[in-house]
Amino acid sequence: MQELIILALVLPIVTGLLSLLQSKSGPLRAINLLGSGTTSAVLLLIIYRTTQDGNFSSEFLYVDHLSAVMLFVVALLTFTATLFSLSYMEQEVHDGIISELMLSWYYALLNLFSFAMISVLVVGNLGLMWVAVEGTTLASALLVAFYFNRDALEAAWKYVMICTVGICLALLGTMILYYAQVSTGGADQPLNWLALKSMAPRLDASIIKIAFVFILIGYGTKAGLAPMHTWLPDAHSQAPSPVSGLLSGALLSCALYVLVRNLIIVQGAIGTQFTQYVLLGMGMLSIVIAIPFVLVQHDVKRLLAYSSVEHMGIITLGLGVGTPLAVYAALLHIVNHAVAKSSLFYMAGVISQKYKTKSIRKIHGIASVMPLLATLFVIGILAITGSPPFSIFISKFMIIWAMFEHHYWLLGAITLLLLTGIFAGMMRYCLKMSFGAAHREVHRSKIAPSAMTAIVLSIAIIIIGGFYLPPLVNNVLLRAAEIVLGG
Amino acid sequence: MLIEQLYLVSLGLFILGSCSPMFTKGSAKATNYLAHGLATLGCVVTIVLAISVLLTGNHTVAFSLGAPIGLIKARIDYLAAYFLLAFGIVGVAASVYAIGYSREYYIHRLALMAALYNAFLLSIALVLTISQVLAFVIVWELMTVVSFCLVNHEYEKTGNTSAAYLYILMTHIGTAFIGIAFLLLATAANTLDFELLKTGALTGMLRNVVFLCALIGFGTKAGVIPLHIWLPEAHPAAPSHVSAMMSGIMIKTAIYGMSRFFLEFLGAGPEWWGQLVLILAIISSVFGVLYALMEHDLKRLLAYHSVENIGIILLGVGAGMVFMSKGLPVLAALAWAAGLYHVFNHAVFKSLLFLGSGAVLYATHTKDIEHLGGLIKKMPYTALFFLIGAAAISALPPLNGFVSEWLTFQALFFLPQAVGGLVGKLWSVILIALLGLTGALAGACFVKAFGVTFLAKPRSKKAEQATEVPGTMLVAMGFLSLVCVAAGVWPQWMLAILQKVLSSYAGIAAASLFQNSDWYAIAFQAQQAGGVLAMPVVVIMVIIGFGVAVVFARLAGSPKKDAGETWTCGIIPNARMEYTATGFAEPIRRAFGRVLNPVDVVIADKSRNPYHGVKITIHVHITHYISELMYRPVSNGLYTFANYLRKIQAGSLQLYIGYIMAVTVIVLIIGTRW
Amino acid sequence: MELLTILLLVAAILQTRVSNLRLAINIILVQSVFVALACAIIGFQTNETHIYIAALLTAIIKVGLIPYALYRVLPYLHEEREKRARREIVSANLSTFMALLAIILAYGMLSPKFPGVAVAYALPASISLVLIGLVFIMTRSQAVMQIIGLITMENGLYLLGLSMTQGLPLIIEMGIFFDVLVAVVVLVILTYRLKLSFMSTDTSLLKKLKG
Amino acid sequence: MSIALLAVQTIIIILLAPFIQGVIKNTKGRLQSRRGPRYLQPYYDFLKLLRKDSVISPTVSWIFHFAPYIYFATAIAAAALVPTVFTFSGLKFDNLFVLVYLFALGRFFLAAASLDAGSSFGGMGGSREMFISVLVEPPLMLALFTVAFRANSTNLSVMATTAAASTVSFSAVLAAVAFLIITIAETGRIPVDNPDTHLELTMIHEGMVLEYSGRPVGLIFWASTIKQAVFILLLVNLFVPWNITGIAPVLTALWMLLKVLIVAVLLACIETSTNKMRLFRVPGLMAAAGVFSLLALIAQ
Repeated sequence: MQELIILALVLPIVTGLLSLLQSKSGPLRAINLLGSGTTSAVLLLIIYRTTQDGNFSSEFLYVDHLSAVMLFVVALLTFTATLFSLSYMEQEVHDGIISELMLSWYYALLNLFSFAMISVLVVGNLGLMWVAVEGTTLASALLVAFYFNRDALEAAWKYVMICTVGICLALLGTMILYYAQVSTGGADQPLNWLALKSMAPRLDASIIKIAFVFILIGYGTKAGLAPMHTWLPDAHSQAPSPVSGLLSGALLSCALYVLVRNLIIVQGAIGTQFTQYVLLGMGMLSIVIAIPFVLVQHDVKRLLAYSSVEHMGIITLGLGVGTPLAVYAALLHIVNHAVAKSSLFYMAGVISQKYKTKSIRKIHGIASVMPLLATLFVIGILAITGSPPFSIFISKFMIIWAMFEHHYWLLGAITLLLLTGIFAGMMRYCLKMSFGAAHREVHRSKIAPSAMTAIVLSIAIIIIGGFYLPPLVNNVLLRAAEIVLGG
Repeated sequence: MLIEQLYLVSLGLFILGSCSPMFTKGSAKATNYLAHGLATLGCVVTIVLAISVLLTGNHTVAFSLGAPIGLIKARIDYLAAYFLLAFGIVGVAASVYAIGYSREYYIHRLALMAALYNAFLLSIALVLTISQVLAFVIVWELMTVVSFCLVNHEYEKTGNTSAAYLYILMTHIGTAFIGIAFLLLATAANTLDFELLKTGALTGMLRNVVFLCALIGFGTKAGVIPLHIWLPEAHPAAPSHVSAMMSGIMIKTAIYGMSRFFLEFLGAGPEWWGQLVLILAIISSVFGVLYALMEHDLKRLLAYHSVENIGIILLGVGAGMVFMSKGLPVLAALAWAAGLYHVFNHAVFKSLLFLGSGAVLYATHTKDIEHLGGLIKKMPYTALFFLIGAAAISALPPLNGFVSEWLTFQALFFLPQAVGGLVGKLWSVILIALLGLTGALAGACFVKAFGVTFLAKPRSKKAEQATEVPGTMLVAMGFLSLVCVAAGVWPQWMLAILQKVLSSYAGIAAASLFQNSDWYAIAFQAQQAGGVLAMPVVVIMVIIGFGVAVVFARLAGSPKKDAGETWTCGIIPNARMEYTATGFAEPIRRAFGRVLNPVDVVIADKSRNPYHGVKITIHVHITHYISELMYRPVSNGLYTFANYLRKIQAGSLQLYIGYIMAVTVIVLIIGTRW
Repeated sequence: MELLTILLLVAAILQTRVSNLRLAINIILVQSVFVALACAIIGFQTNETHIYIAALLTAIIKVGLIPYALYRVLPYLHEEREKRARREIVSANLSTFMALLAIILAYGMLSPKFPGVAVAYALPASISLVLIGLVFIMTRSQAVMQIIGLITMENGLYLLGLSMTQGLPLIIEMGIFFDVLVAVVVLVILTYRLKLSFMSTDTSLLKKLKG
Repeated sequence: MSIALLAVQTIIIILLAPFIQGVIKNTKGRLQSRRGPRYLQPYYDFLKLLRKDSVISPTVSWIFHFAPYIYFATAIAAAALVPTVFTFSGLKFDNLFVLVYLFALGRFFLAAASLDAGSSFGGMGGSREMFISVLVEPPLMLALFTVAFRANSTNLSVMATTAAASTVSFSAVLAAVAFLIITIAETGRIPVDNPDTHLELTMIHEGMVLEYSGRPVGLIFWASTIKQAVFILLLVNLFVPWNITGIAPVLTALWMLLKVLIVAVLLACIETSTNKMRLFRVPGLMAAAGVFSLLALIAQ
C-alpha cells in the first residue's frame, strides 16, 4: 500500500519533469496521457485496496474510505483534464495563443498540481495537509496566470493573495489545535489525525472552538465558501479550461476534504451544535450570494464558477445537517459536482475556443454549430442545476431530505426555492447560448475525439449515477460518512 | 402477474420506441413508422393494463434499483388506472396521428423527436404509476425535461426557446414546491412509500403548508391562474401531437398529483382548502376562456382553453374538498367524480382539437386563423372532427363535455349543504353563474375558431392550397371523436369506473352514489339531494326534432335552389370582406374591457398620401394583468436587486480580504459568546 | 526576549510608515532577523534541537532567500513606490493607528485565553503581527507591499507557533518554510509580469474582474 | 302513456308557438295605433317560406345547410322538456342545464353558419348573438337558481312543482322581473334586438340568418317562436306562482295559455314603450337582471 501511495505521488512528478524535457508536441501528449492514465490507475488501485483492506496508516500517510472518495474525484478529474488538455491546448497553440515552449510548462505545472492534490489526500497529518493545500494554491497559481494577459494576472494575483491569507488563518487554527493537543499531553504524535481523533473528547473545548473558527475560515476560503469565495470566479474564469475544471471539481473538493478532516476532530471535541450552525449559516450564505451573480452574468465560465460556490454551499449544508444521510449525500454531492462541473468547464472551453469569446452575449446557436456538444451542454447544465434524472439531483435531494428529517424543514424549503433562482439563471444563459442562430463566421465543425471522450465520459457518469450506484461505491460512501460522523 | 407483465411490456415498448431511431440507420420513414408504431402499441397495452386493473383490483409492482434510489414501487390502483386509461386512449390517437404528422419533420431531427416522444410517453406512464417519493420526483422532472426538449424541438423558430425556458423554469419552481410537500409528508411518516405517506402525523400548520405547497406545485404544472403563464407559450411551440399529449394528459398528471394529495395523503382538511381551490378554479376558468377568446393563434387559443378546463376540473375538486371537510361523503364523491370525469373528457376533446389544429398546420403551415378560412371544403374530415371537438369543449349536448360540466354544476348546486346560510347559496350561485359564463364564452370562442378557420373563403394562398391530411391523422382524430360521442351519450361506464376509483378513500362514499342509474340514465342520490340525466333521451329528442324539421321542410315539395353570390350590398364578395376572428371577438373584448384592458394602436402610413393614408395598420392586443402586475415587477425587481447585490464582487482585493476578516471576527464573536 | 518582541512590533509599526520599496524590504529583513533570533532564544531556553534547525531555516529562507528574491525584482520596478497621493487607501497615520489598534486588540483580548503556553508574553505580539500583516495587505496597493504584508503575517504565525507550542514538528515546519518560499517566488514572478503587462505594480489597478 | 302525453303537449307547444308571436305582433300593432297583422299571420308566413325558392351562396358548406335543422331540433327538444301542464320526470332528462345547453347547441350551429357565407353582416350578427348569449348566461343561471334552490333540485319538473306550491313574495317578483329581462334578451326583442328591423347594421338575430332564404328561413323562424314560447312558459311556470292545481288538465292548460298570452301582451307593451339600446349598453341591462336575481336569492 505504502509503495502504491508513493508511486501515485512520484508518477506526476516524473511525468511533469519528463514534460519539461520534451518540447515536441506528439511525445509530450503521449507522455502525459500515459502518465495521468497510470496515476489514475494507481489511485483507483489504492481505492480498491482500501475497500478491501480497510484503512492504511503509516507515520505520515493515511488513507481511509473518506480519502478514497476524494481520490476517486482526483483520479477521474486529472485523467479527464489531461485528456481534454491534449486537444484543447494544441488548439490554443494552433490559434497562436500560447507558444510550443509554454506547452511543456503547462503540462509540468498540471502534473505538479495533480501531485499537490494527491498529496493532500494521502497524508495523515493535519500540518502536512496544510502544507499540501498551500502547495495546491501555488501549483495552480501559475496555471491560473498561464496566459499572462492582464485578466489572467489579475485573477492569479487575487487568487494567491486571498488564498494565502485564508490559508494563513487555517495555519493559525492548526497551530491552536496543536496547542490543544500538546496541552492534553499528546505531543508525541503531533497533529496526527488518528491520534487527534482518538483523543478528541479530551481536548479543551473552548480552545478547539477558536481553532475551528480559523480552520473553517481558512479552508473555507480555499473551498470557495461565501463570503471568502471572491477569488473563485476570477481564477476559474481566467485559467485554461482544463485547469478551471480541475480547480472547480478537484481543488475545491480537496479543500473541503481537509475541512472535513478537521471537522471530525472538532466535532469530537466540542460536539456538533456550534459547528453545525456555523456550517449551515455558511452554506446558506454561499447559495444566497451565488444567486445574483448567476442571474446576471456575462461570462460563461464565471457563470459556472458561481455555480461552484453554490454547490459548495449545498455540500456545506449537508455537512452542517450532520445526519448519516446528509453526510453521505454531501460526499456523493462532492463527487457528482466534481464530475459534472469539470465537464461543463471543458465544454465551456470548447465553446469559447470556437467562438473566440467567453462573453455569453456573443455566443449563439451552439446547436447549429456543434449539435452534439450543445446537447451535452444542456444536459450538463440541467444536471448541475439539480434536475432529475441526473446524479446531482439525487445527492441534492438527499441533503434536503436530511434537512427535513432533522427538523430544519423551513431551511430545506428555502434552500429548494433558492436553488430555483440558480436554475433560472443557468438555464436562461444556457438556452441563450445553445439555441438561436449562429454567427456567420462560426462554422459547423467537429470536436477533437480526446476532448469529446473526456466530456462524454463525465456526462455518462452523471447520467448513470442518477439511476445506479455500484455497491462498491455505495459502501465506500457509507463508510466515509461514518468516518465523518466520528465512526 | 398478468398486470405486472402488461405494465412491464408497455414500459418496455416505450423504451424500445425511444431507442428505435438508433436502429433505423437514418431512414426517416423507417424511424417514423417504427418509433410511432411502438408508441401506439405501448399505449394499447396501457389501455389493456388499465382495464384489467379496473376489473381485477389494485396491483403493486415492486422492483429494487439499489442505491441511491432504493426500492421502487409502482402501484397501479384504480386512480392510476383511470388516468392510465385516459393516457392510453389519447396516446393511441396521438401516436397514430404522429405517423402522418411526422412527415413534416423528416428533415427536422425526426429521430430525436420520435425518441423524445416515446420517452415522454414513458415518463407520463411512470408518473402515473410510481409510488415512491424520490422516484416520483425523478420521473416527474423527467417528464418536464423531456417535454421541454420537445417544446424546444423547433428552436429555429423565434420564441420557441424562450417559451421552453419559461416552461421549464415555472415547472421547476413548481417541482420545488412539490418536493417540499412530499418531504414534509415523508419525514412525518418516515417513509418514502406512497401507501404509507398518509400515516404521518403532521401538526395543523404543517398540514396547511403541505396543502399549499402541493397546490402551488401541481397548480403550476396544471396551469392554474396565476401560475399559468408558461402554458400558452409552451403548448403551441411543441409539435402538434406532443401538444395534444401535453394539453391532454401531461397537465392532467398534475390533477393526478392533487388527487393523490387531497384524497389520499392529506385526506379531508379544513374548509378553506376547498374554498381556496374553488376560488383559483373559477378565476382560471373565466380568465382562461377570456384570454382564449382574444387569441387568434389556433394553438395558443387551445392552450388557454386548457387553463379554462383545468379550472372546471378544479371546481369539482374544490367542491369535493369542501364536502369532505364538512363530512358529506356522498356529495364529495359526486364533486370528485365530476372533476375526474372532466379530466378524462378534457383529455379526449382537447387532444382532438390539438390534433385538428395540427392537421390545419400540416396542411397550411400557419396557425394564425386570420390567414385561414374555407378549409371545410378542402379538408372535410378534419373539419368534422374539429367541429365535434369544438362542440364537446363548449359543453354542448350530447357530447362528453356536457356531461362532466353537468356533474360539476350539480356539485356546485349542492354546495349550500356544506356552506350554510345565505353565504353558501350566494357562493354556489355565483360559481354556477360564472361557470355558465365560461361555457357561453367557450361557445363563442369555438364558433370563432371553427368558423374563421374552416368556413367561408380562404383568406390566404396557403389556405387555398390546403389538402386533406393523411389517413393516419384522420383515423386518430376520428377515434377521439368517437370517444367524445361515446363518453357523452353513455357516460355510465366511465362513472361506474369513477365510483370504483373514489370508493377507496376516507371521507368519500361513492359506493351508493350512482346506484339509481339505469342503463340509459345517470342518477345520483345523496340524502335529499339528487339529480338525473339521461343522455340517450336527449339524443333521441334532438333526433326526433331533426326528423320533424326534415318533415316540415319537405311539406311543400322541393322548391328550387339557386346559386347566387353572398349578399354584400351588391358588390362581388371576396375573402377580405369576411368577418375576422378579431372582429368576432371584439364585442366581448370591449364588454370585458375592465379586466382585459384592450389596447388598440392605429398606425396610418401617410408617406405617399398625406391626406388619407395609403395603408392603415391596427395592432390590437390586450393586457395580461397577471403577467403585467405580478410576474414582470417580480422579475424586474429580482434583476434590479441582483444587479445591486453584484456590487459585493467589486474587484478590489482589499475589500475581499476585508470580507475574510469581517467574517472571522463575526464567527469568533459568535463562537465565544455561544 | 521581551526586548525582541518589542523590537518586532516596532519594526512592524515602522513598516506602516514606509513607502519606499527598498526600505520596506530592508525592514522586513530586519523583522525576519528578529524572528530568527527569537527562535534561537526559545531553542536556547527549551534546549530542543529542532528549534535550532528551525531558526537556521528562518535565517536562510526569510532573511536570505526571500529578501533576495524581492531585491531581484526591484530593479524592474524603479520609480514604483507606494503612492501616497490620490490612490491611497488610507493615510500613513491611519495605517499606523490601525497597527496600534491591532496591538492593543491582541494584548487586551487574546492573551488570557490560553493558559499554560510555553512563552506567554510572545503570544499577543505574534497575534498583533498577524493582524498588522492583514492590515498591511488591506491598506497597501503596491504589489511588493502586499507581499511584505504576507510575510509579516507569516512571521507572526511562526512566532505564534513558537510561543505556544515551541514550534510545530520539524517536517511540518520545513513544509511551511518551503511553501512560504514558493509563495514569495510565485508572487515575485507575478509582480514582474504585472509590471510587464500593466506598466505598474499597483494592485488597485486590478479591478477589471468583477460581477 | 306518459310518453304519449308528453308528445301531445310538445306538439301543442310547437303548434301554438307562432300564435304567441302573432299575438305579440298584433298587440304591438294596436299599441302603435295601426291594425296589426293577423294572429295567424306567422303560420301563413311559415307556409309561404316553405314554398319559396332559395338562393344559396357558392361559398357555403354543409354547416350552412345543416344549421337550421339542428336549430329547429334543439327548439323542439327544449319544448319537450319545459314543464307545462304535465311534468315528466320518468324520462330523466328535464334538467335545466339540458335546456340551457340545448339552446346553446342550436345557437352554436347557427352562429357558425353565419360565418359560412363569408359576408360581413352574417359575421357581425353571429358575433353579436354570441356576445348577447355570453351576457345572458350568468343572469339566466342566477334567476333559474333562485327557484332551483327552493326546490333543492335542478330538475325542471321538481322546480315547477315547487313553484306551483309557493306563494307570492318579494323574492318571487324580483326573480320574475329578472327572468323577464332575460326572456327579452334571449328572444331577441327590443331593447336588446329589434326583430323587425331591416337595417343590416342594427340586426343581431336577423343579421345572423341574413344569408338564408326560403325554406331554412321558415325553419329558423318557427324555431325562434318555439324558443320564445319555451322562455315564456318557463317564466309563467317557474316565476309567476299563481298556478292552479288540482283541476282538470284542460283547464290548467287554458289557464296557462292565458298567462302566456298576458306575458306576450306585456312583451308587446315593453317593446312599444322603449327603443333599442346600443349594443354596449346591453351588459348594463343584463347586470340589472343579475342584480335582481341576486336580490331575489337574498330575499328568500
